[in-house]
Amino acid sequence: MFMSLTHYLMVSAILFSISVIGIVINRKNVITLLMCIELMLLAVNTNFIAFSRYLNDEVGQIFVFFILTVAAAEAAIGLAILVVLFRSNKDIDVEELRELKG
Amino acid sequence: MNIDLMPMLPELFLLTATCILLLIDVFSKDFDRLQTYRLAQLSLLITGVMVIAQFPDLQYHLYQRHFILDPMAGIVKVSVIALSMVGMMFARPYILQRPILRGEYFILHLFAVLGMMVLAGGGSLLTLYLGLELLSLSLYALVAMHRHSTLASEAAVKYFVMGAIASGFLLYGMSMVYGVTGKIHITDIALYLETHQASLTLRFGLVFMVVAMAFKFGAVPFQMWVPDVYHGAPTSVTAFIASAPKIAAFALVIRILGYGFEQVLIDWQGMLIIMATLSIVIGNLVALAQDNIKRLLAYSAIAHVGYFLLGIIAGTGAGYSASFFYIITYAIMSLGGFGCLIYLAKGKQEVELISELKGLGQRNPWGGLLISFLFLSMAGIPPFVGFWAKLEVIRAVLDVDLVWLAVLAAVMSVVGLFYYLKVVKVIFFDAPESEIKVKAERGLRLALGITGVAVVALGLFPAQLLEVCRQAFQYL
Amino acid sequence: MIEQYAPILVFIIIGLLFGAGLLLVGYFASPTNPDPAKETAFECGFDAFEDSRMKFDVRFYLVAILFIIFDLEIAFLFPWAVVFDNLGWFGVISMGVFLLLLLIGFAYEWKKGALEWE
Amino acid sequence: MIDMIVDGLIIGFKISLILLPLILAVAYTTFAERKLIGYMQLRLGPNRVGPKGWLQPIADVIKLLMKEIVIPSGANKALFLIAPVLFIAPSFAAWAVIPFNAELVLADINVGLLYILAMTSIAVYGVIIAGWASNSKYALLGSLRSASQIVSYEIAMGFALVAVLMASGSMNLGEIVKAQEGPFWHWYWIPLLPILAVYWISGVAETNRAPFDLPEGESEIVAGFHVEYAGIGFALFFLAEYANMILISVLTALFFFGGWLNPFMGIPYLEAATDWIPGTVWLLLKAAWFLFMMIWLRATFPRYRYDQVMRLGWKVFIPVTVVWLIILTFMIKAGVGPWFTGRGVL
Amino acid sequence: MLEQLPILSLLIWIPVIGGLVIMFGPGDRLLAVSQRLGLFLGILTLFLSCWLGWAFATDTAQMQFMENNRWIPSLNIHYALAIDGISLPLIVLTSLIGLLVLISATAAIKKRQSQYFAAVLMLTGLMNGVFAAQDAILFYVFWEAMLIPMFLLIGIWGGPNRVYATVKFFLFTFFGSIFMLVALIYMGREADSFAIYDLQNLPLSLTEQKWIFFAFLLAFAVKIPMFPVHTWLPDAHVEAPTGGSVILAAIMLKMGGYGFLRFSLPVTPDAVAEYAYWIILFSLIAIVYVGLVALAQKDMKKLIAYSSIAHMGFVTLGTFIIVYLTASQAQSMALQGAMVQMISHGLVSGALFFSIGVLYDRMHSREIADYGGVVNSMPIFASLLMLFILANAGLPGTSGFVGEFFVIIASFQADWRIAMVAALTLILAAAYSLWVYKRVIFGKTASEAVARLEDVTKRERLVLFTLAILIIALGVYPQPLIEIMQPSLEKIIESATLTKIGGLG
Repeated sequence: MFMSLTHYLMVSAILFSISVIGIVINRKNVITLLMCIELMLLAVNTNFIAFSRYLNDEVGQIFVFFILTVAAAEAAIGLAILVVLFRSNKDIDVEELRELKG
Repeated sequence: MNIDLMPMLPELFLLTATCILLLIDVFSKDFDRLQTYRLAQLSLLITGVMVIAQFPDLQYHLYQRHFILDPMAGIVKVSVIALSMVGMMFARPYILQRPILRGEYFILHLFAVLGMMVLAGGGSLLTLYLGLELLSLSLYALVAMHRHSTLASEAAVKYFVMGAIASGFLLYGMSMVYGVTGKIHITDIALYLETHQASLTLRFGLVFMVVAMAFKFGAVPFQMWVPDVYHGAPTSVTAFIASAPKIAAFALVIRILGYGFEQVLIDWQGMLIIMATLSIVIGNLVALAQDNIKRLLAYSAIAHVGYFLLGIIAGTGAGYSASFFYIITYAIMSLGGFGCLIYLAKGKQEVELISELKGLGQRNPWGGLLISFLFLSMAGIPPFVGFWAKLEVIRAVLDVDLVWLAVLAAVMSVVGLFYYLKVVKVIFFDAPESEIKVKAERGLRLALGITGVAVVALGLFPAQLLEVCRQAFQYL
Repeated sequence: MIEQYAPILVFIIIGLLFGAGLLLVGYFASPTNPDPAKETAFECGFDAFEDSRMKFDVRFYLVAILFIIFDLEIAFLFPWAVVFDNLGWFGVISMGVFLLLLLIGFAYEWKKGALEWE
Repeated sequence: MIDMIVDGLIIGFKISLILLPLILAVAYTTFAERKLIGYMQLRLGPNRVGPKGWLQPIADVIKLLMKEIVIPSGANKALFLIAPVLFIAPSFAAWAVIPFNAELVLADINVGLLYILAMTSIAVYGVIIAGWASNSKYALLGSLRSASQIVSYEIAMGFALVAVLMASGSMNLGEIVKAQEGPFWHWYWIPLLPILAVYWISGVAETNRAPFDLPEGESEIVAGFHVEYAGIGFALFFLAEYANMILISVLTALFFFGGWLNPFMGIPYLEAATDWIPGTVWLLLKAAWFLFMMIWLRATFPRYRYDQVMRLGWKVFIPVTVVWLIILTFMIKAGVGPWFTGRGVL
Repeated sequence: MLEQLPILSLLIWIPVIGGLVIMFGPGDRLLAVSQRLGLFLGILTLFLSCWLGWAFATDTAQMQFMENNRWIPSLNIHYALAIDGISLPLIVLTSLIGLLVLISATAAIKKRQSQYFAAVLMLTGLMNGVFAAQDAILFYVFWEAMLIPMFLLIGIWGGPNRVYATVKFFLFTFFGSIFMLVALIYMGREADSFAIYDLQNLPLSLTEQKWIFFAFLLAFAVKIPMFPVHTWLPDAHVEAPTGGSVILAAIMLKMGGYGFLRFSLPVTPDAVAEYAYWIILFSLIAIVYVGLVALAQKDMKKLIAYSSIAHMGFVTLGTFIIVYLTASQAQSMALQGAMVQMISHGLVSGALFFSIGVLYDRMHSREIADYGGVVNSMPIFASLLMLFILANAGLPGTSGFVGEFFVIIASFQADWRIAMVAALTLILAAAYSLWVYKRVIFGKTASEAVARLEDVTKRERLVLFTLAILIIALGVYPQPLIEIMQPSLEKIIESATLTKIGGLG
C-alpha cells in the first residue's frame, strides 16, 4: 500500500522515544515505568515486523514471538517486584525510592 | 526430523534437573531446605562434569548455527558453574538466618546458571537475547527475595527497571542490525560486514547494543544502578550478581562485538575507550568516599569493569583473552569479597560500615588474612591473581598503542589501592571493639577458603588459566 | 488479502461511533440537574471522605501476573495447532516439552497457593 | 476516490445488515430473559407495554435515553465517558468475521478466531477504565473483580480454542464449520465434549453472567463497575453485555455444533425433508438454544462465591483442557473417525 | 651435594614458607616453638647465602646459580633466578639483617610475636627474591609482594601514628612502581621477553628511553629515596618497630640503588646520559639539605632516617656520575663507591636503629631530650654506639668511609664542585652524628630512669657486636667485596656507556 518501511520505522522510533522519555521524566509511579518498558518492547517489535515484511524473511517475526514471551515474563516479574515494594514501602512513587543513596 | 541433542546435554540436563528440583522443593517438607540445596549443588556438579566431558576442541556451530560450542563457551560455562556453586555455599548460611530461606532461591540460582550457559553458547542474536533474559529475570527475582526489606525491594525495582531498559536498547539495536543485514546469526552478520559497507542504520543499531551492554555491565555513564543494587540486595545475591553473570556478560560482548562486529572495530572502540576511562576514574574516585563496605565494593566493581573493558578495546585475540582472564579472576575476587561480608555477619546483623571490621585480624587471623588477600588482589598487588589481570589488560592496551590509557589505568590503580588498603588497615591495625570471634559455619568457611586460596594459587601459578583464556580465542 | 480487513476497520469505527453517538443522543435527550449529593460517589449514604482509588488486594496483581504468562503460552499454541498436521511427531514432541514446562510451573503455582483466592 | 466511497457505502450497508438485527436481538433478549425467568418463577414478566409487553424493550431504551447522565464529582470525566464506548465497540466489531452461512460473511479473514479473541479481550479495558474513572470504591472493586474473572476465564477459553484449532486446522471461522461437514455426530461436540463444557462455562463467566455475576452482585457491591453509570451510559454496558451473550452463543454453535450446517446432512430422508431450511436459520436456532441456556442458568443457579469462581477457572478448567489437548492429539494422530479420518499417522 | 640444589629458590622460599608455617602452625600458642623455628630458619638462610658467597666465582660477570623455569608461557615470563656480583652482597646482607632482626625480636616484641617472626621471615625471602630475580615481571612481583609484610610490620607493631605512616609508605612505593610496571610491560612487548637480559639489550629510541627512564626513576627514587619523594621515609621509620626500621633502612632502601644499577643504567643509557645532570643535582641537594634537616631533629629515629636519605644521596651520585666520567677506572670507582656505600649503610644504619631500639625498649622514648648521661649506666652500649656513630659520620677505618671516599674521588674527576659539595657531608654527618651522641650519652644523667638503665643484654650484645665487627672489617679491608662486584660493575659500565639508539638503525 502507501506505507513504506520508513513509515514503520518512524513510528517505532517515536514509540521508542516516548518510552525512553517516559522513563526518564517519570516521577510519579512505578507502574508507569513498567508500561514504558512494555512500550519500548513494542517499538522493537514494530521494527522487527516491519523489517521482516520488507525483507520477506520470517525470522524477524519469530524473533518477535520470543520477545513477546520474554516481555510477558518480564512484566510478570516487574509486577511481582512491584508488589513486594508496595508491601514493604507502602508506596510506589518513584520519588519515594530514597533509601539507597550515595 | 533427527536432531542430535548431545551437544546441548549439559543445558538440557540442568533444565530438567531444575524443573524436577522445583517440584521436589514444592512438595518437600524439609524446613531448612537442606535437601534442595544439596540437590542443587549436585545438579550443578553433574552439569559441570558434563561440560568438561564434552569440552570442545574446535568451534562447532550447531542447531542452524544458533548455538556455538567452542572453548570460550566451555570455559565460561565451567567457571560460571564453579562460581555459582561457591556462591550457593555462601548463600545458604546467609539465607538460613533471614526470611529468604526458600527453595526458590536455589532454583533461581540454577535458572540463572542456565541462562548464562545459553548466553555463553549463543550463536545468534536470538539465543543471546534469550540467555541474557533468562539470566536477568532470575536475578531480578533473587534481588527481590528479601520481601520484608525495604532496601532489597527498592534495589530490585531499580535493577529491574535498568535491566529492562537495557534489554529494550539491546533489542532495538538488534532490530536495526536485523533490518540492515537481514540476518540474526553472528556469523552471518560478520560475513555481511565483510562484503558490505556498514550503513548508518547499522551503526545506529551497534550504538544501541553497546549502550545496552554497558548498562548490563554497569560501565559509566550507565552505572547509576550498580551501587544501589549492590547495596540493597541481600548480600548473598550481591555476591552472585557481582561474580558469575559478569563472565556471562563478557561472553555476550565477545559474541556480538568480537565475533559479529569485528569488521567495524573502529566504530565501537571509541565508545568503549570513553566508557572504560570514565569507569576507571569515576569508579575509583567515588569509591574513595564510601564508608559502607558494600557500596565501596560496588564502586570498585564499576572501576573493575573499566579495567576489564581495556582488553576488549584492543580488539585482538590477545586483548579478549586478557579481558577474559580479568573477568574470571575478578568474578572470583568479588564473589569472595562479598562472601566476606556474609562471613562477618553476626546473625542477622550485617556488616555495613568498614569500621565494623576493626581488629578482625586479631579475632580471626585466618579470616582476616583471607579477606586481606581478596582485597589486595582486587587492588592488583602481586603475588595475587589480580596483579596478573591488571598486567594482562595493560598489556592489551599497550598493544594498540594507547599508552595514555595504560598509564591512566595504572595511576588509578593507586587510588584503588588506597581504599582497599583502608579495609585491610581496619582489619589488621585497628583494635578490636569486641573479642567475639566470628563464628561461621563450615560451608561458609570452606567457600571463603576456596576463593581466598584461588586468589593466591592463581596468583602464583596463573599460567594455566592464562593459557586457557588465550586458547579460547584462537578461532577468532 | 489486506482488503479483507477493510470491513473490519469500518466495523470497528462504526462500533465506536455507535457508542459515542448513543452517548451524545442521551446527552441531548436527557435533562441535566446537577446536585452535589447526586454527584457524590455511591457509598452507603456516607460522604466519601477519601480518594477511593485505594490500594487493593495483592491477589489481583497475582492474577494479572499469571494471566500474562498463560495467555502468552496460548499464543504459542495457536499457530502450532493450525499447522499441527504438517509438523508431524516432531511438532507434537516439541509442544509436549513446552506444555510440560508450563505444567511444571502450573503445578508449582498450585502448590504454592498462588491459585487460591483465600 | 469515488470507488472508495462506493465501497465504503457498500460495506456500511452490509454492516448495518448485521448491526440492526443485532441490536434488535439484544433488545429482545432482555425481554425474553425477563419473560422466561418470569415464567420459570411462575410470574408473568413484563406484560404492560404493547401487546403482551412486546414493546417493553423499546420503552426501556427510551427511558434510558431520557435519563440524566450523572458524572460523579470525583470522576475522571474523559475516561468515564470513554469506558462504555470502549466496552461496546468491540462487542459489535467482533461480529465482522462471523459467518452466517457458507457465503454470508462480512470479512472472510484467515485469522478470524484470533480477531474474535482480540476483540473480546479489549472489553476488559472498558471494565477497568469504568471502575477506575468512577472514583467509587464499589466500582473499583467491581471492576477489579470483573477484570480478574474475565482474564482468568480467558485462559481456559484460549486453551479450549486451541483444541478447536487442532481439530479443524484453521483459524477461519468458516473453515472451522466446514471441517465439521456432516450429520450432527460429525460435529466437534462429541470429540471435544469436555472442551465444549469448558468453553461454554467460560463464556458465561466472561460475560459476567449468572452464576458468575458476582462482579455485579447487588448484595455485595451494588452493581460492580458500572454502579456510577446512569442513563445511556448504563445502557451501553447493558447492551454490550447482551451482545456478548449472543456472540458467545453463536460462537459455541460455530465451533462445536456445525454452525449453519444441517444436523441431518447425509442422513437419508431427513436431509431431504429439512433441505429447504437455510443455513442461517440453523445457526440462529442453535445460537438461540445457547442463549436460552444462559437465561436458564440464571434462573436456576445460585451465585458462586468469588474464590469458587477463581478456583473453577484455574484449578478445574485449565487442567481439564490441557489433559484433553493431549488426548485430542492422540485422537487426531490416530485418525479417530468420523472427525479426524485421513489425518491419522499411527 | 649443595650444587644440585636450587639454592636461590631455597633462599627465597625457605623463609617465606617458614613464615607461613610459623604463623599458622605453632603461632603464639607455642611461642617457644615459633621462636626456635624462626631462628633456625634465619640461620639456615644466612648459612645458605654464605655458602652462596663461598661458591661464587669472582672472576666473571656471568650470571651464576642460574635457575630458569617457564612460569607463564603465554606471556613468556620465566621463573628465572640468578645472581651476579651486585646481587650477592645484597643477598648476604639481607639474610644477615633478617636473622639479626629475628634475634632482637625475641626479647623486644611483646605482642603477636610469632606473626612478627613470620612477617620478618617472609620479608627476608621476598627481598632475596628481588635481588635474585632475572625476569622483570618476577622482579616486580617480589618488589611489590614485599610491601605487604612491611605494611603489616609497621602497621601492627609500629608507633602511635603507624597507620598513617604505613599507608603512606605503601601508597608511595606502589605509586612509584606502577609506572615501572607499565614500562616493563611495554618493553616486554617490544622484546617479546621479560628476561632482564633481553630488556637490557633491547634497542629503544630516545623518546622511548626517556619515558621508560622516568617510569623507572619514579619507582627507584621513591624507594631509595631521593630528595623530593623522600617524605614517606621519616614517617615510616619513626613509626616502625625497631626491626622494621632496620630492614627498611638496611635493605629496602638498597633496592632503589639496585634498581638503578640493574635497570636504569643498562636499559636506558641514553636517557640516563640526558638526565644524569638532574639526578646528580637532586643527590647533592639530598646530601646537603637533608643533612641540614637531620641536624634539626629532636627524635633519634628521625635523625637517623634523614641521615639515611643523605647517605643514599651518595649512592645515586655515584651511580649517575659515571656519565660524566671518561676514564673507566674512575667510572668503576664511582660504582664501587655506590655499592660499598649501600652495603656499609646497610650495616651502619641497621646498627644504629638497633641501638635506638635498645634504648627505646628500656625508656620507651626516642626523644633526644629525654636522654643524657647514658654512658654512666650503659658503658658497653655507649662504646658500641660510638663506633656506629663514627661509622655513620664516615670516619676512616669504618665501612662508612670507604664508599663515600670512593664516590667523592670519582666525582672529583668529573667536576670538582660536585666533589666539594659532596664532601660537605663529612662535616654535616660528623656534626649531627656526634652531636646526638653527645647529647644522649654524655652529660648529666637526665633522669632517674636513665640512671637505672641496664646495660645491653647478651642477645643485644650479639647483634651489635656482629654488626660492629662487620663495619670495622669492611672499613679496614673492603677488597673482597670489591672483587666480588668488580666484573659485574664493569659490565654495567659497558652497557651504560653504549648508546642504544644506534641499534635501531
